[in-house]
Amino acid sequence: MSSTEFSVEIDHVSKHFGNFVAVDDVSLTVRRGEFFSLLGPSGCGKTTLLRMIGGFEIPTSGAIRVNGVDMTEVPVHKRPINMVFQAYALFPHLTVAENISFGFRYKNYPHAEYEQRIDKAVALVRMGGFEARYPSQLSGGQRQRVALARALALEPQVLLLDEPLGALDQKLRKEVQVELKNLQRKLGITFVFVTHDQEEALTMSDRIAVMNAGRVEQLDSSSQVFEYPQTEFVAQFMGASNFFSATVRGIAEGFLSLAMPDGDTFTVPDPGRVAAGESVRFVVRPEKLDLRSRDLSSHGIPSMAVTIEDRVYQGVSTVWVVTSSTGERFVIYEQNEKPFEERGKFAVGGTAYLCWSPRHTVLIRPEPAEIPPAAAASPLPHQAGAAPDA
Amino acid sequence: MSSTEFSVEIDHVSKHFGNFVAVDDVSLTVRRGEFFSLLGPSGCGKTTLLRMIGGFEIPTSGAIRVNGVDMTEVPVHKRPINMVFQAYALFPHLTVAENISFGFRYKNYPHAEYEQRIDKAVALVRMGGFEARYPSQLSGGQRQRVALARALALEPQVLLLDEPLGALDQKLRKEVQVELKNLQRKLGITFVFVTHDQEEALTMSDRIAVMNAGRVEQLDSSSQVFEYPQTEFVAQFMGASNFFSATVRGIAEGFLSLAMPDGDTFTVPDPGRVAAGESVRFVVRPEKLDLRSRDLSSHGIPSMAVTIEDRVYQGVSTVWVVTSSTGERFVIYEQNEKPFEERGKFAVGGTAYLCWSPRHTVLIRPEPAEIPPAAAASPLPHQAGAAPDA
Amino acid sequence: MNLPAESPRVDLVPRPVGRLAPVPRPARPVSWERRLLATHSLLVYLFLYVPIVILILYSFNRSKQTAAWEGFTFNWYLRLFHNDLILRAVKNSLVVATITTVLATIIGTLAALALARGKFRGKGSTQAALYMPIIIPEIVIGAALVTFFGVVEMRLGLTTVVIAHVAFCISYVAIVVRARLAGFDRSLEEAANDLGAGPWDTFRRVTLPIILPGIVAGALLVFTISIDDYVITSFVAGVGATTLPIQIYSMLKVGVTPEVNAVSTLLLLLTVVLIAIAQRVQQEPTPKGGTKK
Amino acid sequence: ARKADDAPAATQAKDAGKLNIYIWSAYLPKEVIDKFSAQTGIQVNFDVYDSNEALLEKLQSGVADYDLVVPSDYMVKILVAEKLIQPIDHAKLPNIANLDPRFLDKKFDPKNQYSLPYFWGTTGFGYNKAKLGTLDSWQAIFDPKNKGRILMLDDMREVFGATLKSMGKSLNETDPAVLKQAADLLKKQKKLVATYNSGDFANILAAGDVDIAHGYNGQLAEVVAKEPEKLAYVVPKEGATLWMDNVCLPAKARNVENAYKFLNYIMEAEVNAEIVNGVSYASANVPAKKFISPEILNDPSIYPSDEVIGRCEFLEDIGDTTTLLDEYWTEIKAQ
Amino acid sequence: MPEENRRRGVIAYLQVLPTWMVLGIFFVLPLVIMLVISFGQRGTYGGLKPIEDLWAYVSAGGFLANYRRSIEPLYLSIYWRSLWMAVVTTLLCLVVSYPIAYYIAVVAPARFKNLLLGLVVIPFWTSFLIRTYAWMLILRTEGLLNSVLLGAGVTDQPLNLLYTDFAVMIGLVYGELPFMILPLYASLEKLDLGLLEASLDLGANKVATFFRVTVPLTMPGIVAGIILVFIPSIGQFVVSDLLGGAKSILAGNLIQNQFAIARNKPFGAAIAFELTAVVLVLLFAYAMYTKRKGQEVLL
Ligand SMILES: Nc1ncnc2c1ncn2[C@@H]1O[C@H](COP(=O)(O)OP(=O)(O)OP(=O)(O)O)[C@@H](O)[C@H]1O
Ligand SMILES: Nc1ncnc2c1ncn2[C@@H]1O[C@H](COP(=O)(O)OP(=O)(O)OP(=O)(O)O)[C@@H](O)[C@H]1O
Ligand SMILES: [Mg+2]
Ligand SMILES: [Mg+2]
Repeated sequence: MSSTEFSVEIDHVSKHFGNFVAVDDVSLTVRRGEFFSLLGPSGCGKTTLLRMIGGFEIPTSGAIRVNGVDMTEVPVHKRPINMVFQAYALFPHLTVAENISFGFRYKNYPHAEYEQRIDKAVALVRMGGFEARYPSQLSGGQRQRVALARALALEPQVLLLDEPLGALDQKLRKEVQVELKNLQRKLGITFVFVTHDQEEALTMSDRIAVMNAGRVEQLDSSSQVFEYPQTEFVAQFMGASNFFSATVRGIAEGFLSLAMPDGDTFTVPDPGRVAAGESVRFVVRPEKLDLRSRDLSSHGIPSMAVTIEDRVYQGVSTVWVVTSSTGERFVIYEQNEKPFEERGKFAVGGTAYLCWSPRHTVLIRPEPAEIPPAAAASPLPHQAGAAPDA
Repeated sequence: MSSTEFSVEIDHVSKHFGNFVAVDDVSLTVRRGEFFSLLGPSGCGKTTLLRMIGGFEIPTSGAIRVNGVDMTEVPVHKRPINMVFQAYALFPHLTVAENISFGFRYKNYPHAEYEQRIDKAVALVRMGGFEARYPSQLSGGQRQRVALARALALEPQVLLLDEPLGALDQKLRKEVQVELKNLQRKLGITFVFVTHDQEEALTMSDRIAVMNAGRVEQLDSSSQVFEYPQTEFVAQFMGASNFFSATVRGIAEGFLSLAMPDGDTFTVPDPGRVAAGESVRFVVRPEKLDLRSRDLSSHGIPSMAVTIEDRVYQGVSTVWVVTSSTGERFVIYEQNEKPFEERGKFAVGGTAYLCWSPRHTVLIRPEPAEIPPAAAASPLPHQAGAAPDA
Repeated sequence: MNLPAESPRVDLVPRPVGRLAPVPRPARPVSWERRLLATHSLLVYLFLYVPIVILILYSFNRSKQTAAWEGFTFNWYLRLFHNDLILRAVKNSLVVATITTVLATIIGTLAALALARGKFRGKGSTQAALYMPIIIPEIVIGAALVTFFGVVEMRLGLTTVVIAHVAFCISYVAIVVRARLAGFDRSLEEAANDLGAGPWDTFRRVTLPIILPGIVAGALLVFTISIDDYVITSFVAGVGATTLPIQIYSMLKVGVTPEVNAVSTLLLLLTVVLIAIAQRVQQEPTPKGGTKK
Repeated sequence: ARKADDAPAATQAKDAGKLNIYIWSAYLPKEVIDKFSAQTGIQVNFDVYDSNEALLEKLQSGVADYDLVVPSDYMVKILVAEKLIQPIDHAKLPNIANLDPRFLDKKFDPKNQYSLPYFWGTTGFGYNKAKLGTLDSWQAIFDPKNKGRILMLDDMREVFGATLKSMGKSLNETDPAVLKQAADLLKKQKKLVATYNSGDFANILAAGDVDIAHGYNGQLAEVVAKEPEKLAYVVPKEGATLWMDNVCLPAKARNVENAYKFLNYIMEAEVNAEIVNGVSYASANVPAKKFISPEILNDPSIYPSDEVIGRCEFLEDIGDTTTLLDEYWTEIKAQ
Repeated sequence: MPEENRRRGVIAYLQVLPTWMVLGIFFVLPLVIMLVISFGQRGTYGGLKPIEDLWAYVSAGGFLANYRRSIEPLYLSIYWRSLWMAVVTTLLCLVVSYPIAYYIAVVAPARFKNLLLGLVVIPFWTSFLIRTYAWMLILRTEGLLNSVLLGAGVTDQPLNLLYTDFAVMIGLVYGELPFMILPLYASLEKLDLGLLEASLDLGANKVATFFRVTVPLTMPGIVAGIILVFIPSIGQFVVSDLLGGAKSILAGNLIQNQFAIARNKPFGAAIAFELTAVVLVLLFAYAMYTKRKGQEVLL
């Protein structure tokens, strides 16, 4: 086995179903021992990509290497990979314990260890006591945990997980997340992880790839993806739905001076891809916006007069929805009741000033003109086709 | 049809699978037009309860009434109920459009409306363009959306939803949540909703029942369940994992005076079920804890010296994990970087004071001694048996 | 004889496939359609067994003629035990049917797998070839086969009988198993592959147990066809290969005696005993719902 | 042959010790074979068939190792024509003298070059004497009074044969006009027929489901013997079929010598009588009559008188007329 | 992609190899011989008439004589009747079999499934002939059925049952039942009950659920059962001979007679091949139809 730095290399891989392009010229590499997450809207091709790595789907074009070895010729059962299937794929005719121990013989585990290994896997997903049940006698979440345990028990070099915790409650999910992380540290397993839970992705992953309509929109460390989305799609997908337009006044010493439509100016670090006079779009995450009763623009802090439209209680935080005079809509998260912070309470229907720190201004690449869904199949490189779901 | 206030009444319902008690003497009522959520750990009996309401499972004992009519004798297809199944149960031999229109003829929709109704349902779940596909040609999230659309299209009086959005990404999920709420307002549908997403439950629901090991632990308005958990189980399940012990010093004018083990005292509103001298446990939600560099107890603000153990970036917020001198562990959420708030930064390994506002102190019922799981079947009313998964 | 429960590893009736619906139902009040189904089934079994009861009854009839009941006798059984011809024919039939069942079931199942899954050139002609034995009248098959054996100088005997039976029974297995394979959840095989099982293990440990009801059904059909086949067998049987059906038909010329009834009765008895044993042995490890402490 | 050269005597002895017989079921009592085996040390294999056509097919294939077969009359002619049986060396069979000359030298095998008679019998009809009185004519099967109470053999040649005889023609008539007439008669007669059946006819008659059953004498004799008051068998006065099953040696027989030994053996008077007593069919062996039990010998349905035999006729192969007959038969059945 | 396809192709070939070895050698080759025979003419003694001038024979179209004869109106009426009988038999079988297959596969407790299935086929491990004789005993005028009917007062006259179409139908349905029940069972056994629940939930009653969900999902079994019953029924004749009194002729008789009585193998073979061709065309049409509808081709 080669000792490349990369565990999984995906090289210009595409997958077509008839005319439909599910995965479109994706190239990426996953490092050895890395926790790598795939994020993206429903139907964007995450499962298809995982299935190609696992060998269940043959790429229409492109190559996949694992540990430096081209996988094209390697049959599924010889790949050093295990997968947790989105729909579980538990064997209906086998009990929980039998499902989990299914692959033991191919790993040449000694027979004497079977029980202990089953116990370990079962404990990991908190399924002790259910070993003798058949899948049909389990709840949805229990089935998912068995599917997870079955893959984990084999301690593969690469583990593909397709929404492995989606059916679990938050408490259990957190516990299992911790177990997964421990396992990864202990065994050095490479994880390729699909999840819809952003918090999960951010806390667990080393790097995240955000996919859209079969393509990778952004591949970065988890905090980068979250804090510095490069495209409007990524920004929006990551929940940063506050978009603003501004004009570049000037560039100096690594800083841009931006002017808002209402004339406010402020400076932000220069990402290095805009010219003076250009009009740009930027995004500010909702938890980084603040509502103030005074206009702070004179302090170099961007402020915008808004009307308060709605406030929604969300448990940990409250969500404020506001609209600007031009009808744009912005969302602000406010953590609920930090003690001792007195702040002007705003009423729905009232007005306020929307402020943010200039350093939380994230410039994004201009979005291409709307492309009809069919164009997802077109070979424009690195442009986000509109998702069929969008 | 009776015009009772209640849409669904569940009256001492139990469900046994062989020896196993999946639902244990549950009684609850859902009001007409209410958005009612079931929360609870994996395997606690949520699906089983929904299936009994839908008529797919016959209660071992107890009765279920819908709109005041006892459902025992009413066959599934005559119940004014539709269900979104946890495992979707899409008809593999029918296309998306055919799946959605499956029930139209029983609703006596005119044939001319079919297409328009399909379009409406498909648009609701953002599945336009996929009408002619078979379920096997859809991604996991797409299947789930079809299952949802199929039930919604029939506009039933009562809609049972078993984790209907679990496989969707957050952006789409929010969109569909909004659509569901609109639909509910417009049509007055009663929703009984199972979810693992607390935010979803809190934002969508009028009331929430938290289940544990087949029983209802707490049934309250959504903010009550979140802010004022009555039992340690509910508190923990809702993510409020910071438990403290104190002694009741005295009771006066609707206020309790509590003393912490370290001698700090503070007053809280009297929930009316404790006596002076008694020792009590209370909980404080993580987002309501604060870390300070100074001891504030002299101001009547409970403060506790802690060591900082870990901090975890979670995107919107950062999680701090601290331990007290007695080794108890507490979790604090801090929303990431509100602008302009300067606060002492704490380093992992350093010390700090854990403070909270006395009004965020939530007294909880004393937990019964650990009960072995089998006791889940025992008829102790309103006591939490240990969850099988715990 | 090929009774269910031969295979020690796998249960013939696999447990319910991953359905959301929990399968062991509670003692729900028996609904009308269940009662209707049960009644119908009972009637069908009655329909199936009335002639068999008559057949058994007449094995004890004193008269050689089947028309009239002339009193009870064990005589035919005694005569049967001395009738080497019939006994040998029974033995031949059982041997042929067993070998045929095993071979045709294996080959037919393989063919079904290929047809259900594979995309290969010649699939269409394979399917056509598989339908032929069902479509073409047995007498044509028999005549063709015996001519063919003549051309290739293959001596007629039990071997030729087995070959002929296998050749025209493969189709039955293939068709039934093919039906069972339709809509098979491929992700289960993918999961097995994923867990390290090669093609053979995947088949043995996952596919086989799940399609087993289809294979059992096919095998039962083959055994049924083979043990009672007359037309084709009469063409291809050679020296020492007289099977029970041939024996019985040839008795037509001088009259079929109740010995044949006696033989059938004994075969039935044997079958029932074997099934009863199998039923005992099988004693499914019924999925016991969470017996948690 | 080459094998015989290098293989020592043992193989030969073993080969010589075998005899494969292909015969109708129950045509040969087991005791007879056992005795033969005991006497000669020859191991007898014994397979059965149910129709002459099956036999023809087997012999045509050339891969069926039979040494002795028992075809019926018309089939002998076909087998000879197809060169599937070999001439019989009469010199090797001293007991041939026992055979009844009435049954030798028939048209299907002049001078018995290829075959020797084994059993013979007639095709007439059995009927319910108690109900219909005594009958002696084929007219009974055309009598509308018997509508729904008639069973006919499901055999084209026999049914046409009965009709042709009732018309005073030969069984082996080939004149298309006559055959057409017969076919028309049969089309009308079909309405009277309850069932065509060649297997179970005697039982059906005995059970009372029909009053007249066209059939071979053997099985009918048996049921008549049981209820002589009620049932009777008759060879109609217009004449009927005489059938004869004959032993032959297939051209490819391997154990010819053993076959001769066996042939000679079963033509011994006592052995032959034992066969007749066991099977209740008439043989063509004269001295055997001494040992045949009187019930059989005196049963007119088994051993009819010379007069009856005289008005009977053998079925012969009618060559290409078969096709015409088959078409008529199809028409009759299909109408 | 081509690599994996090739691998799957190889596996498929390996899987059909034994089938082809057996069917190819011991089925197709013999049938080719038969096909050649079907172009010949009956010889006087049953074999083939020798052809002096092959070229003249072929160019004069003599080789098609049997096929031409086989479509004369006389024979067409026979095929029609056979077809009709087969259709009725198949439908009856389907109607009788589906509920019992459903009962065994879905309703009956798991541990009895094998037993119940075994009980369906065991009757057929006895001799066909004496089974049919038993039916004759039941159906005859003084038979069991009539005495039951008389006893129950359903009729006051014994009915004429034997040697009627009714008797034939009973016999045919009886004999073909396992060939319908077993494929149906195999298909029903994997029925996903969750889908039935979904259908009920959407408002379809049990009958509608049956026709809109259960039937389509078990279509593979239904198709297999129909094929296994319908096709052999076209060619059957013994049951109709014994129980129907042999008073009609079916395609099966026709072929049988050509081989066994008329010794006209060429004609018999020609009819058989014609029948085969028709059935194959029907099956092919069905396959095309399902393919067009985008469904899984079940053949
Ligand atoms: N057929 C069955 N036999 C035995 N136990 C069963 C059966 N079906 C469900 N159970 C058990 O009943 C309990 C409740 O199951 P249920 O499906 O209601 O859980 P749930 O709350 O929906 O869980 P999840 O969130 O994981 O879907 C589980 O512990 C499950 O194992
Ligand atoms: N067999 C198929 N035929 C046609 N299209 C398919 C097929 N399988 C998947 N697709 C399409 O390919 C796209 C990608 O599917 P995939 O399952 O990879 O999505 P996903 O990212 O995993 O989505 P989800 O989050 O909903 O599971 C989807 O739009 C889906 O409809
Ligand atoms: Mg997916
Ligand atoms: Mg559930």
